[in-house]
Amino acid sequence: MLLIPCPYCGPRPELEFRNAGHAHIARATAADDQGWAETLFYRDNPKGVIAERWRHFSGCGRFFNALRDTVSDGFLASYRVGEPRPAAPPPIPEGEAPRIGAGEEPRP
Amino acid sequence: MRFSFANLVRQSFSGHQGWPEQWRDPEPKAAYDAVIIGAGGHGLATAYYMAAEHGLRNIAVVDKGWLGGGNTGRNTTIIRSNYLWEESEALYDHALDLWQDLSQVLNYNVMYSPRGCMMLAHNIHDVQVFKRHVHANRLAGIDNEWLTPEEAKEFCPILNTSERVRYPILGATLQRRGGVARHDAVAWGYARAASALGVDILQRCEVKGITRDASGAVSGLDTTRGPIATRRVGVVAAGNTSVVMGMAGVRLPLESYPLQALVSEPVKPMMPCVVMSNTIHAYMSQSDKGELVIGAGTDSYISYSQTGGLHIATHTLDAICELFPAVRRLRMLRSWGGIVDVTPDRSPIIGKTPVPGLFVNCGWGTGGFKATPGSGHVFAHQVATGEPHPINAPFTLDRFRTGRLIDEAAAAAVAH
Amino acid sequence: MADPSIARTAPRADPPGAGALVSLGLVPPATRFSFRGDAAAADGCGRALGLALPRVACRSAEAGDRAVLWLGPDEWLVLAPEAETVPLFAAVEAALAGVPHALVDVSHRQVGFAVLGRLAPALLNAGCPLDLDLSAFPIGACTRTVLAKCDVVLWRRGPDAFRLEVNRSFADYLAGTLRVAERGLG
Amino acid sequence: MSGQHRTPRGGRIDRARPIRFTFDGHVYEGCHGDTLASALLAHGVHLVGRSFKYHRPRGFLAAGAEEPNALCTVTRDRARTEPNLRMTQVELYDGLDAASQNSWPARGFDVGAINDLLSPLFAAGFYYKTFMGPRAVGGTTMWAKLFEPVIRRAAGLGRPPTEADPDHYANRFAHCDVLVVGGGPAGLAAALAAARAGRRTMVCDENPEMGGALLTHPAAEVDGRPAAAWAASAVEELRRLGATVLPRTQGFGYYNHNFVALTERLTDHLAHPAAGAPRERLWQVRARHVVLATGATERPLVFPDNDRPGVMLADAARAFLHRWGVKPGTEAVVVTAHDAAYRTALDLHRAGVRIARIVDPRPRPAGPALDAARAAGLPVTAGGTVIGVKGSLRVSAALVARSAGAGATDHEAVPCDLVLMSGGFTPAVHLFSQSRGKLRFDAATQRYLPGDAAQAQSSAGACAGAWGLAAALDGGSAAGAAASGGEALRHAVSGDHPEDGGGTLGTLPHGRDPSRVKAFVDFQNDVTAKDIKLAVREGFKSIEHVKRYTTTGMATDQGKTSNMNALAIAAGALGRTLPEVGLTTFRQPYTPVTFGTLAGAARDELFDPVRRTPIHGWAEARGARFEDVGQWKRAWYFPVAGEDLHAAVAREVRATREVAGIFDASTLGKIEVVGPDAAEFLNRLYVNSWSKLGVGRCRYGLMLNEPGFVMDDGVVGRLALDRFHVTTTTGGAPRVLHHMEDYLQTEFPELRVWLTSVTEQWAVIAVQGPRARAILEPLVEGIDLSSGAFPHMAIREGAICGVPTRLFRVSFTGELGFEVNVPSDHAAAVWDAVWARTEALGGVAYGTESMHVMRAEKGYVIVGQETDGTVTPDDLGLGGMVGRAKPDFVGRRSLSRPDLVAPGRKQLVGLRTEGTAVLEEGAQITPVPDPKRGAHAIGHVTSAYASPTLGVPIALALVENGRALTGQTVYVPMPGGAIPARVVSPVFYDAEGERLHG
Ligand SMILES: Cc1cc2nc3c(=O)[nH]c(=O)nc-3n(C[C@H](O)[C@H](O)[C@H](O)COP(=O)(O)OP(=O)(O)OC[C@H]3O[C@@H](n4cnc5c(N)ncnc54)[C@H](O)[C@@H]3O)c2cc1C
Ligand SMILES: NC(=O)c1ccc[n+]([C@@H]2O[C@H](COP(=O)([O-])OP(=O)(O)OC[C@H]3O[C@@H](n4cnc5c(N)ncnc54)[C@H](O)[C@@H]3O)[C@@H](O)[C@H]2O)c1
Ligand SMILES: Cc1cc2nc3c(=O)[nH]c(=O)nc-3n(C[C@H](O)[C@H](O)[C@H](O)COP(=O)(O)O)c2cc1C
Ligand SMILES: [Zn+2]
Repeated sequence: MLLIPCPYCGPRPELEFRNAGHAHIARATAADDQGWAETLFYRDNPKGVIAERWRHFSGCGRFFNALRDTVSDGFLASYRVGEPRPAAPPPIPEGEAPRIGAGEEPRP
Repeated sequence: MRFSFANLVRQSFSGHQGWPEQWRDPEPKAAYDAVIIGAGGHGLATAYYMAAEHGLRNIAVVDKGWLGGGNTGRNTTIIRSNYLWEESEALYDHALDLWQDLSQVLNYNVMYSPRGCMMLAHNIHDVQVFKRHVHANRLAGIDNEWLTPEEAKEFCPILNTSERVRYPILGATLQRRGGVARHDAVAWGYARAASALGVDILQRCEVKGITRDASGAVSGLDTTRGPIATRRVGVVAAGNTSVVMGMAGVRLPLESYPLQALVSEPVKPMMPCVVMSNTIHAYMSQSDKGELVIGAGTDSYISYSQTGGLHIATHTLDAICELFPAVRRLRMLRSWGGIVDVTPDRSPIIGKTPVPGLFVNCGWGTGGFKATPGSGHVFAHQVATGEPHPINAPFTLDRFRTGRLIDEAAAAAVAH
Repeated sequence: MADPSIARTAPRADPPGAGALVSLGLVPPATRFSFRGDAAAADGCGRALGLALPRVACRSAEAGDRAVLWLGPDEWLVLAPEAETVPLFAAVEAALAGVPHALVDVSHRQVGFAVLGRLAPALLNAGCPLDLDLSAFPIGACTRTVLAKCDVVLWRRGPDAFRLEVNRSFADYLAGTLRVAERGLG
Repeated sequence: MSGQHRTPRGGRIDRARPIRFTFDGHVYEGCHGDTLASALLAHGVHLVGRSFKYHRPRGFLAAGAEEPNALCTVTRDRARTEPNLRMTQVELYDGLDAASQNSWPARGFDVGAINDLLSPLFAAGFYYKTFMGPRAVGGTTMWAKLFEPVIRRAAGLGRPPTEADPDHYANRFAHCDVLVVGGGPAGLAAALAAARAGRRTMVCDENPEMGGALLTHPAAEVDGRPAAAWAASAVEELRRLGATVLPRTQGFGYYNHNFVALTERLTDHLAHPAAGAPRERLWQVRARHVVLATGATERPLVFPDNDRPGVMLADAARAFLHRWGVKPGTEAVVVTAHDAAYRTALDLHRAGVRIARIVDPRPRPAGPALDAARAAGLPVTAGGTVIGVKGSLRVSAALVARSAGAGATDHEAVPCDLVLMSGGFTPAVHLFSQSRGKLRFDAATQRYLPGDAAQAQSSAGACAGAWGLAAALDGGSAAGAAASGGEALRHAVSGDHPEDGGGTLGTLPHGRDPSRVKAFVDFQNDVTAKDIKLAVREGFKSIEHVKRYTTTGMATDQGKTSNMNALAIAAGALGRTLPEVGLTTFRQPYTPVTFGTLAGAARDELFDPVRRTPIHGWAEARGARFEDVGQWKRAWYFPVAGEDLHAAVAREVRATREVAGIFDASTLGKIEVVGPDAAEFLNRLYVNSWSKLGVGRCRYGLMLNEPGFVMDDGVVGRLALDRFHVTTTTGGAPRVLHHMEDYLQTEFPELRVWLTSVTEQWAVIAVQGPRARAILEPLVEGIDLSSGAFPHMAIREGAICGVPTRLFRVSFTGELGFEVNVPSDHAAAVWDAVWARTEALGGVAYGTESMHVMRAEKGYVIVGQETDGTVTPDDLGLGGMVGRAKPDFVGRRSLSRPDLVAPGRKQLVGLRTEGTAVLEEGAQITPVPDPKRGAHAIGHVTSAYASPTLGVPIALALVENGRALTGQTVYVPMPGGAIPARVVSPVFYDAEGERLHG
């Protein structure tokens, strides 16, 4: 069971989350049929670092994005919706036991 | 040497010294007429039928690891063809037809065991969906019958059909020709038969690049065992399809997830058939060796790690214990995962790609083992002739553009 | 507004009762609001309630018999005595006229349990995957989380005292789960 | 007497507490602290079972978790029986009833042993080569009907339980700073270091007593105390410091992000477990740091007939002697390539076991252990080998050859009743490997050792390659200190033998015809050295192939004692080095884990939450039948006086249409959508337009997924400019809210609107029928119910029975109808009041089935029944609802995809048939009455009922171009022949909708 870094609540057990697939997929409603099919269905599905969406479903309820290595399953970063994908940061160390509510303070 | 009882007896007198290699271990040639990437059941079957039915002998199957080591070697081996849509019915029933005498055709006992595959309905919606399957299948000539809870219990006596359980069983469908087969033997049987026909099976040969000529068509492969020239490539790499196709610049509607399975310690026969319950997520059969083979769920996130979370297994086992209360004291012997490539409509993609000479057979997700012979058979046609076999014609990539999905998931939410 | 002649029926949750090791009891009916909005709205809401909405994740604030629990960056659970539902709702709405926000009465949506006793954390950990050590989940900490197969709001009231808020149709399940879990304590 | 082979004193057993137990029907006596294995050995019982394939007699190989042979079934009562338990781990309790497995009629005389004679046939993978039967007999028939049943009966180990397990299982999530797995010297030292540094510490060991190797080294002292006493004091100190000390607890799985699963045995060792007490507990631990101190497992030597009862690992004999005070034999031959077995030989010698010979295949073994053995007069054959043993049910002699290279003739039979073997020690790196740590092959010692850790983890003691108690203690201390920022403590050790070493892998040279002898590698699965060589010969060159072809390492012991030998033999046959051949994957669990423990408390009522509405109790009391819809229980129908479903439904429907009916609709999903941009948000989430919906009005909304297919529907009411009350389907409620949040938070974050689930805030009482208004009028305050003031599709707030209500004027039956929303705690009382009125006026309560029938009569769709994820609004005839002028809504772009606008799509129609028979839901539709096998279906029946209102069967169907077929006949092929059906409008009743406005 993963320990997932919620940017609001801190690292929390996977049981509280829902994965929501790839992040940063522009909803290109103006595209032609093939372009729209790519929006809907085509995915990078990378073996390596993925930018993906999670929702802290049984927690703060927020969707957020995270970078994770799909080979090691280690998280590299988590960030809020709307923020740009961070450049490859160092991995978040394993075994950081959570203090509940240890996420960032809310920003204005 | 043919596999037969007589030869087995003969060999047992000489300490089995006389058995040859089941497949050759050749060095890669510089060029092949066609190369199949992925020596899983599907890739090996493809090569076998290309050689056996299309006369192509100068072909190779390459695999980054050991043949049969992908999902073919780690699946719960459920075989059935009682799918809903006509396209799927045709595909899976074609496979089921081929399973019938596959052992004889390959001269390898793949232990196809049509012991019956039962799918449980736990609520009225299930009943409606499953009966729709029964009707559709009857029209298609596919055996699939409706059982009352009592009949289900008779067919699988360890099933808990009490009305007092949380989700009582309201009935079940039964496909009697459904069952299981020995996963490894399928890969090995195809490998041996293909090798005998001249197909080179190149293991520990990872494809690292797909080269293309000026026209954009495939011209060869870069592999860890050197470059291989070829103008026709069939990609059958299951969970790794996106990675391989990425080498040719092709993006696909696929996501790869870990799917887990587990076995119990072996016990004497207690489970005569295959039982699937999609509503409470439990799939179980008993192997010939005696272990209960149990299919768990996929993890929720994309991963290439062939492991997953414990909660997936615990969730499966609570459902298994609910359905089969006698197994609660049995023990999990081993659990593992495979990486399944999942399409948006849970149906495979079999056909051409935007790159000339490059063909793909993927997206079997959690349920492609049963299709192995059929998938190989039609894909061999596709790669050998360049044109689809009528059965795989609907399974194009283009359906995601047009919206003509073959959505087994939406229609029934039944996996495996 | 409620007509006293109309009986108020709590969800079926069989009376949980006090176990030997941990006591588990339903808390009395209460006013519960879900409050949503940005910082400005939160300030206004806090003024109307007479207590500042906590801005730190997973922390609560209390004043008298009112409490506010942080549930998300723009989400708070307001708890107050049962009788305050109507006036408090009106007061908050009045204070926030023109300020975008959402105030929704969820008093009947959920029920509260008090879980008390030295082994309360262990009992909760039979189904809740959070670290309930005081260092990780101090007094006043609160969060939505899971307990076995249902979602709950967990709020620590003391070293050995917790309050659980759960959607009413899960109350039976929750009580049953905790009762069975109690056999595994000790 | 607890057995003639018991030492006079010593061991960790309590001789004052005798225990009677039964094995294969014989009653024996043992002591408190015994395992079944030690107790039987104390009585000289070595033959304890038969092997899997060849039915060879088998005895104890090991003393702990790695035991492959000695499996038994323990039975407490009919429901509490367990096969395949390792006798070496079964703790004795008074009345224990155990039986051996895989033999008939008795383990001494077993008919199945014929397999051993036939064994030349049963080489690795033989079943792939035969049993197929000729094609002429019909493909798979011979296999499936003839051979497979025989094989299945022969295979499997123990007998499975046949009854439901009555026991309970517990679960605990836990967190700690340092988790230590393994409670030997390394583990205890690590835990002490961490606990003394004030860290939250947990330590577990699979044994009932903590101490590991400290319990089998009585001559050793730690910090001035006997080793075992030091272990006990360490445990005591740990507990004092607040550490969680878990004996009988196996660490079985090391998962991602330092999540480790343990299983604790709570009652299996008790004669009379407290009723209801959980039998086992699953611990799911998230640790900041994990110290693995899991020790090492001794390897058997591979030589002909090394599986005979009486052939045992040397370290096991040491454990039996020191932990349980048992002499496993009277006269022993010790075959060893490792110095430790010399120490064992000495200890046995001192305990009165005659050491007939020590045979060491190493050409020039030397060192203190050897010196000590020689000094004690023990005969040593250096550079020798064992080429077999005599005896079948128990060894009677070892065939010792002086020279390892010599032929089979050059040997002497050394009489003995015990052969102890040691090929050296294999570090237990299972959990390390599971954690995805990379193993490193140490060529010097021919061992795999933990290399780079992949998680916050370290290994200490024998599992990290350390040898000796001092090294284990030091390594543990250092690991514990590093994990906790504490101090590495030094423990003074005496009586330790850190210089002992050695080891060998693979087959011992024996000079016999390798194709004629059986030298076992994997004991449980009967895999011999020649099987592995055969696999390699047949082209199975990967160790993964070797494993799967021979099944080596796949038994219930998962190759704990066999994998390294198998690897070495395969490597030899392939002419490759060990690391070139590689290892098979270590998987969870370390040793098998009870399903019940993994399933935990999720059973019966608690298997999944049962959600009940506030009105459930009333319905239950009225004898309602319920159906499961998701987790909800919904009243399905209310039979009276022995009615069946159809009779009840006919009555409910008629009464509702003639008078009125009330229905508990509380399970409908409800979402309060609040904020200045609420209408705009709904514009983007539904196909409909919401901007112009007036306050106090409602509208039926249709929601699509992004691919353009219908995903949910429901009525939406506008309470204020910025406040909507949205309803969803029962099953779809959580999905819809999640979907809305997704778009709100990630696609349209600029919208100022918030979503709150109020499904459970509001209970819903639907009051439908011509008398609906009459029922409600006296109960409602502050709402004018007249049609003028409160038209169809309107919503009002007010009070009912003195409590607040949101009152909808809506209808899913086609009748005049209201849906009364009241706060849930008030619902039961309001329902009672509404029911009293309804009953008085001659109305009924109806359930979901009548609801379904009435809406079908009106042609209203049910999402999930008329739709299956492939249906568009236009397919349903609801294309007119789509707000074409809206720039965007979820699914809009997809509606113009080629196939979604292509001709020939399936459309919702009604079907009418002759007679009274109701079509089957799901039945297929064809244009011809006699479709050929494989014919194309042009559609299917989605709903079908006997309509009580019309007195005829009706059906809804999706049919290609269906609307254009109106009036034509299609066919529903059934087993008894096709049923003709006329395509009609899907609205069967009151097409003008007049009744709605009554
Ligand atoms: C746990 C589990 C349970 C399942 N249960 C069932 C079931 O009960 N019934 C059912 O019908 N199906 C089931 N499935 C699905 C089924 O296993 C697969 O659909 C099927 O086996 C796929 O076969 P394949 O030959 O396409 O893929 P694989 O067997 O996975 O073969 C793909 C091969 O491609 C190779 N490859 C990948 N990348 C490269 C590269 N770059 N270069 C060279 N080679 C490469 C891989 O090494 C691999 O050997 C299950 C799957 C799993 C994981
Ligand atoms: N014959 C001998 O002389 C001999 C044999 C073996 C070890 N030793 C010595 O003893 C020392 C061993 O110390 P150590 O502490 O490393 O090992 P240990 O063997 O003393 O302790 C390991 C403990 O971990 C337990 N264990 C293993 N896997 C487990 C799991 N998954 N879950 C729970 N418990 C598990 C084992 O049952 C054992 O009790 C070594 O240094 C070695 O020199 C001596
Ligand atoms: C149908 C089936 C039955 C299996 N039975 C056993 C078994 O009896 N014993 C065992 O150790 N593994 C068994 N396995 C699991 C394999 O050992 C292995 O875990 C699986 O092939 C995945 O490979 P991996 O664990 O090496 O990644 C079985 C696998 C399958 C697919
Ligand atoms: Zn959060």
